[in-house]
Amino acid sequence: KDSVTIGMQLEPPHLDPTSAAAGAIDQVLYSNVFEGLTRFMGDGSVVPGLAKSWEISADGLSYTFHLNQGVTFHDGTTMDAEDVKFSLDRARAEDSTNAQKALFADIASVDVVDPATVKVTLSKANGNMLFNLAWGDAVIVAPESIDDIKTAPVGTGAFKFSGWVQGDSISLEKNADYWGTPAVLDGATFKFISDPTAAFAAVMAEDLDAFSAFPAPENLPQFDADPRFQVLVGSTEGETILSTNNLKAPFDDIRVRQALAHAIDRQAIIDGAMFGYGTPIGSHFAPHHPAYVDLTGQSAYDPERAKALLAEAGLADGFKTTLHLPPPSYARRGGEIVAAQLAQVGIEAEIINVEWAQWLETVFRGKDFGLTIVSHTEPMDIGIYARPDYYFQYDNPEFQELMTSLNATTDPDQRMAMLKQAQETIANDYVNGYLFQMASLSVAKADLQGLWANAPTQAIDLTAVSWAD
Amino acid sequence: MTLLDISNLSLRIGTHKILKEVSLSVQAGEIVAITGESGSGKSLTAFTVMGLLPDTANTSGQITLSGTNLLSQSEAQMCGLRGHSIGMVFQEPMTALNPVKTIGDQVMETILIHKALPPDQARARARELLDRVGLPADRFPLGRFPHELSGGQRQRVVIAMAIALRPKLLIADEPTTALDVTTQAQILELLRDLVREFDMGLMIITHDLAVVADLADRIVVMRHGEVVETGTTQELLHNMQHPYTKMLFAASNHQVTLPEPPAPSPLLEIKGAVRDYPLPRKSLFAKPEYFRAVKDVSFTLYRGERLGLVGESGCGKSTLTRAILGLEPLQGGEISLDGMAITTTQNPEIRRRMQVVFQDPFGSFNPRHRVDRLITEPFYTLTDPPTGSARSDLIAETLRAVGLQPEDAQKYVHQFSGGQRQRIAIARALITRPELILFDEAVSALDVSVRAQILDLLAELCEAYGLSYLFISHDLSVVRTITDRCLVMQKGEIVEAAPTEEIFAEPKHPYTRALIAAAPQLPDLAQGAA
Amino acid sequence: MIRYALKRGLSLVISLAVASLVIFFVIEIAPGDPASFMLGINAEPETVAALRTELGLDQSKLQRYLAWVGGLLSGDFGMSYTYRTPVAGMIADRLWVSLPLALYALALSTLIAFPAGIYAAARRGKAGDMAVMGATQLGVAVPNFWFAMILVLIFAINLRWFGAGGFAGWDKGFGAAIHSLTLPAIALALPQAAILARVMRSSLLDILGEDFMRTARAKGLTRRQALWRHGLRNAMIPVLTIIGLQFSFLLAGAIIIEQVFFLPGLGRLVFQAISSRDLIVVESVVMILVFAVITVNFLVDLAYALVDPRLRSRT
Amino acid sequence: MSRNLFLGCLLSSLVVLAALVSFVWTPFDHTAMDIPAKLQQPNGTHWLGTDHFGRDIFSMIMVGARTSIAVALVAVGIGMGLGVPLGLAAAANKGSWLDEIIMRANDLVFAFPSLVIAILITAIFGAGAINAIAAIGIFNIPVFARITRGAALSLWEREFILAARVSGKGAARISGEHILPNIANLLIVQGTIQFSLGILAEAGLSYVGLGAQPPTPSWGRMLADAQTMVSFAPHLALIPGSAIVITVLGLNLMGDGLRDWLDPKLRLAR
Ligand SMILES: Nc1ncnc2c1ncn2[C@@H]1O[C@H](COP(=O)(O)OP(=O)(O)OP(=O)(O)O)[C@@H](O)[C@H]1O
Ligand SMILES: Nc1ncnc2c1ncn2[C@@H]1O[C@H](COP(=O)(O)OP(=O)(O)OP(=O)(O)O)[C@@H](O)[C@H]1O
Ligand SMILES: [Mg+2]
Ligand SMILES: [Mg+2]
Repeated sequence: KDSVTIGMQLEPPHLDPTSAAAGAIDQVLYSNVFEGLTRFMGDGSVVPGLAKSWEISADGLSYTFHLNQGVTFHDGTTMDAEDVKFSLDRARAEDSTNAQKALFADIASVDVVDPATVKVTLSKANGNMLFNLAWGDAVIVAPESIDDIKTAPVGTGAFKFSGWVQGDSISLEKNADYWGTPAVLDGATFKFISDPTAAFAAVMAEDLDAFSAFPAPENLPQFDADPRFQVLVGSTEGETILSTNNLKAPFDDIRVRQALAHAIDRQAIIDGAMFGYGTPIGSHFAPHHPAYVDLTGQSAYDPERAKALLAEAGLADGFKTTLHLPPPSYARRGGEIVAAQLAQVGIEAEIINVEWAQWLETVFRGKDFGLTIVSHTEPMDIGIYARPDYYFQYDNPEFQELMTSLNATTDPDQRMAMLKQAQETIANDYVNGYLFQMASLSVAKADLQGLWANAPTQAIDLTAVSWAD
Repeated sequence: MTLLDISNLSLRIGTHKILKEVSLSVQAGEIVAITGESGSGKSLTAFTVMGLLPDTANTSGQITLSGTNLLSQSEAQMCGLRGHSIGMVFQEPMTALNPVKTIGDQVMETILIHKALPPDQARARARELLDRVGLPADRFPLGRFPHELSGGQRQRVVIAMAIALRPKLLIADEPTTALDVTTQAQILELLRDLVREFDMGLMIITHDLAVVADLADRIVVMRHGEVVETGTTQELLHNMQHPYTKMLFAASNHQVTLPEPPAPSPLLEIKGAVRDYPLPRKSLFAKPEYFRAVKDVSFTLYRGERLGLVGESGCGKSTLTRAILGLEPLQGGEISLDGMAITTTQNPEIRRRMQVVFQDPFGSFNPRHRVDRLITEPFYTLTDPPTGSARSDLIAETLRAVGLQPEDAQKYVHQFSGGQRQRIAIARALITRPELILFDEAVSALDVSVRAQILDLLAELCEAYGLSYLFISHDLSVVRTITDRCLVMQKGEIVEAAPTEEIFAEPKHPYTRALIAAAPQLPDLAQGAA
Repeated sequence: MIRYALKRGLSLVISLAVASLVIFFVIEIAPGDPASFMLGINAEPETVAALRTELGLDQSKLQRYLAWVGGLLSGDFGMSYTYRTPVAGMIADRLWVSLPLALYALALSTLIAFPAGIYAAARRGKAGDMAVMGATQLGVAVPNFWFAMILVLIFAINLRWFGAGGFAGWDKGFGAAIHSLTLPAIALALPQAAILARVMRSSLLDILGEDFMRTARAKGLTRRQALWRHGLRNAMIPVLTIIGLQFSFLLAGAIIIEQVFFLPGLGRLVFQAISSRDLIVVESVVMILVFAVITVNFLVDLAYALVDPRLRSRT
Repeated sequence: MSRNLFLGCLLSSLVVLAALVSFVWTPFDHTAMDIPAKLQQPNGTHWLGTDHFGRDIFSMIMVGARTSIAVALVAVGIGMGLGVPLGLAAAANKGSWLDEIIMRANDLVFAFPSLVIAILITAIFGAGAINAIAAIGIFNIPVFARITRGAALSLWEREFILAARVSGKGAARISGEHILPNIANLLIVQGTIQFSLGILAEAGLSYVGLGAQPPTPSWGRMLADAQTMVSFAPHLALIPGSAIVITVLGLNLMGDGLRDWLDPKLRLAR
């Protein structure tokens, strides 16, 4: 067997990773079809991609990238510095529709030095630049094929796009002319199965070889017990939090927010909603990161304490609020448990199930909510706490300053200390309820090897995947 | 050998005893008429012969057809006999044919099912049969569907089906009840001819004694599931033995005496009335076409007069009634009651002065209301209707006037017989003392004996209240006795108007003459019955 | 017949016009914006605005309505907001799954219901009738998604006779495609078959009481012959109505079943499009479905005329 | 009373009883979670076991009956409340523009794919029992309008209506006084059938997450929650599924029985 069929929950709306936020696009295309100057590895590290090496000026304002030679796009055209300039300029242009335009905000200019060299000049130092350029939204595209990118993506990766049956599947085939280590597989098919039951049935019936980000953790023990399958449990960048509207009474009172934190039994949520998969967190930070500090003790489950705090805040009889829940089951199930737990301390949270579009409109942009549960999947996104207009509306100038200096700092030790301080600050302010770090859960046939267990970004990197003989 | 011999036939359906020791016989070439009131078991006798009883039925006795005992035949054997040796014609020609099959196929089916002829010859045979019953090939090709034929024509198709294999016995259950008098005459003539021609035995069931007297060689009178009297037509007519038979014949020919009408002063005036029904458009942009159901009708009904209106089914009688009642608009002409114009806008004054009695004794009442509520419905037209004891007194008085008891006010209509229901309908029409009552086929659905009672009641009421009415019927013998003057209607037009006796004695219009000729007449039995 | 067809055609056009208005404005008031849905939570406001312009969402509602209807009339359904491909093509692809599925289910339900209904009517009140009617009562009461779940459990996971879902695609051959539609078709068909069998039975029983059935028996036909030759065609009229209704239901109502079996059908397309606020797709699909239902009703009416000559003469 | 009617009434009243009792008593608080005690098989403490949050299924089924009945009943009520008057008005003005408009509007509603519209309604107004009621109710209107008009039209031909018209009564009065009582049986029977369809529809909507919102239990959502666990805890799906089947079966049997009992000649639209 030299191809795989991989299940995933959502179908990409289109196939341009540089103009939509949908994680499904990256899942199919990241590193398989499109590559950036740098790239993520399965362990979360950032390594060279299309750029084989680079130099950074001492002031941190200028990056010179040396590109790999002999790289061609799938349509046969060569990939050179012009393409890099085109891609980055397109992403940061005025009328850009890049969903992560902020990644490029600090770039002042992109200059072609020679066909194999590009110089990126920043307006201010940014310690995250190489990391930023590894994102799916920063992949290199060709001006020749840009018009059809949404339906016929042309990249430089080890796989070529070969077909899309809308509503059903996308298939890739091996790129024989790949510039780097060629893929082992001859082809791959991604099948879209949104319904968790259907996903279970499809894997069980062996219609699929693997299912990435399996939506029903309750079924994993069965797969684990079945010699036909292996279960891959890893980490993700998704901090699942009980987002709190910090400007809305009574959540503008830190005592109420702290009460909220003590009212929540994280382990019950992990057991009930995720069937035990997930790591409790006490702040907005991924536990697998070297700078992580365990702050869960500070907001341990203590309903009595919570009641006392509420009484202190003048809300001894509790209060009513809303709990908006987007569609994923971590939110819907977790929300039911959270609501039940809050009810124990007298907080009556009315569950409002919403779709993503509604969530974006009412909660995210309208900021018309009390509580909501959502998993923030972007890597290293603690910076959102420095944006007072962000939907949970946390406004702490001290923290904002901390972030500004973090961005300007390149020394690893200093950065580490600052990140720890940042975690503690938001934990002390009880900005949100911190629930758990989402686990990456995948199922595969027992003899399929080379799949990522962790999910540093939303990708199903097939370049190293193969069948054991 | 006797063709059909029924002896001591008893029939039970469930626990219900329906036929008791019925015996009768039919010879080849003979027409035997079975008569009697509704529910006397006439149809079930026929169904027993055909072997088409419901599963719950239980029979005893003997039925032989040319010596074969029909009651001991298996279902498969009966299937072989039905249509082959016994043919049957039913009452309702409109529904007796399968609407989705051509008449040719349906006639051929009788032949094919018994494998009497190969298909092509069967087709030719079907054609012959239709020709024979008076449906010639040029106007009635085999591919016609039943809905394209009139009632009489459909009945001919049913007859063609029944005689396709020249059965030895033909049973006809009320074959003409649903038809016009003129059509009825033709169908009866056809049956008579077929019997003579094929030497069949014909068992005809009818409650119309005039038809019986006219057609039958022998008569069987039934009541409550028993044969009360039987004999050759001549014998029986002139020498009735059983009181029930006598009563039946007397009631059929029932005459009433009406009081003299007062001097003519106009009550209802109709001038040039026209009523059009829109026809479905032929094409999207074509002008809508109309069917003129009432054409330029004019007449006057005088106060205290009893006016008759006769004519064939569909000639526009009911349409005219609805126009007079102001239920439907006129497209031309005018109608006035005592000088007040009648329009469809409700004028309580006119409503109060005019009432109506319909044909269907059951359908004329809301089954969910009690009698008191039913008959006081016209109070709605009164400005101050009586209440309390005045109301109950009036109800009691009216019920008594129509021969019912004041206690009946608390019952529901389903607790009454057909004749009693019609009395309630008359009570409802009388209660506001209207000046004019319209009777639209008010006695047509009733048994002869009940009909006689209602006619008597009408005569009494004329005496007591000086009624004026318009009496609509297709039954000439009834109109003849219950009206002073009579209008004859044909295709929406009044073709003749004259005092009743004059019309019957010397009809002038050809249509009137045809109508009177077609109506079967009971022979004058005055001496015979005595 | 032509006049009749014309008249029906006219009312069809009016219905569609009203439907397009209703659909457009109902869908447009739904909160949520396709552009911000696509760009997610990190997008900058001006990026969203840029995308809105690109999608033409900055035009007024009336402009967009007219453009949409104008497009529909010329067969151009517009471009999907999220997929960025012509809507017409997307719908056509999905129809190639939904339509065969609906027809397959309809065929199955008819194949089950007709014999069952006829059998029950012929054995009215006997044990066979009771058994069939009992089964249909149960069939009507079982929610089809639940039934589908059980089918998957038994036939896909335990017995592995069928795949758990998905659509093989017509390019894999007719057999494979039909095989992959079998379980969903059964899940859809059984409850419908139960209803149809009941209608068939009661309609036949009504016909058995008609005068012409007595006439047929008087000709010497056995009960069975009378039922087949005279009963069946007359009983078809109410049955056809139900078949028409069921077809419409199967086409549009299969969403849940498509979900359970992850079939790329119309229902799932519209479900997805609603959640991503791909309004133009929703509008067009609903329009297509309304059109299909009205057309099916029209065809059913024409079919009446085939079985019933009385309606044919309405020239 | 036929066997159907008896069985139907028995099953339906069982469900109604469960719903009513749930107002005053359930074995456990139906919202109380006990996650360590999750996914228990039926046992002495939890008669029908516990769900994935350790809630008592028996209590949830009882309260869920309440939800199902309430949603279906109100939806049918809306359908009747609007459909019957519309049907009566259309019949009273047969052939007029009013009749034409009412019937065309009915056809149009029928032509809309109901589930898609239900999903849209919830997309616009949010998921919840009220919107489920509205979505089911809307599609009940044409059902009742149609059968009301059909039955009323045949009554308008009857002679007792003519008699009432002769007495000068207007169309509205006749509709209320004569037509409505005479089609009441028909409406009751159709009502039970629509009621059972409503319960199925509610279950379907809840199954896709559009019905009553948690913590209000609903049979359809219990099924949806259970679906990924069927393979190791089948009782989670079997119990609410059977509850739906029993209720719908009971109502259908009752409808059939009522029809035979009230009037064998009733014609029903289905
Ligand atoms: N299928 C049946 N089951 C039970 N009773 C029946 C059945 N058919 C007829 N009867 C009853 O049998 C009696 C005789 O019915 P039958 O139809 O023979 O009367 P009929 O003399 O033909 O009356 P009509 O002139 O009204 O046709 C009636 O009292 C009727 O109610
Ligand atoms: N509502 C209507 N629309 C169209 N045509 C009608 C309507 N009512 C009656 N007609 C037609 O008008 C003509 C007269 O009908 P009407 O009912 O007045 O006849 P009738 O003399 O009372 O007959 P019968 O003795 O059968 O009651 C018939 O040809 C009938 O088909
Ligand atoms: Mg009879
Ligand atoms: Mg008449």
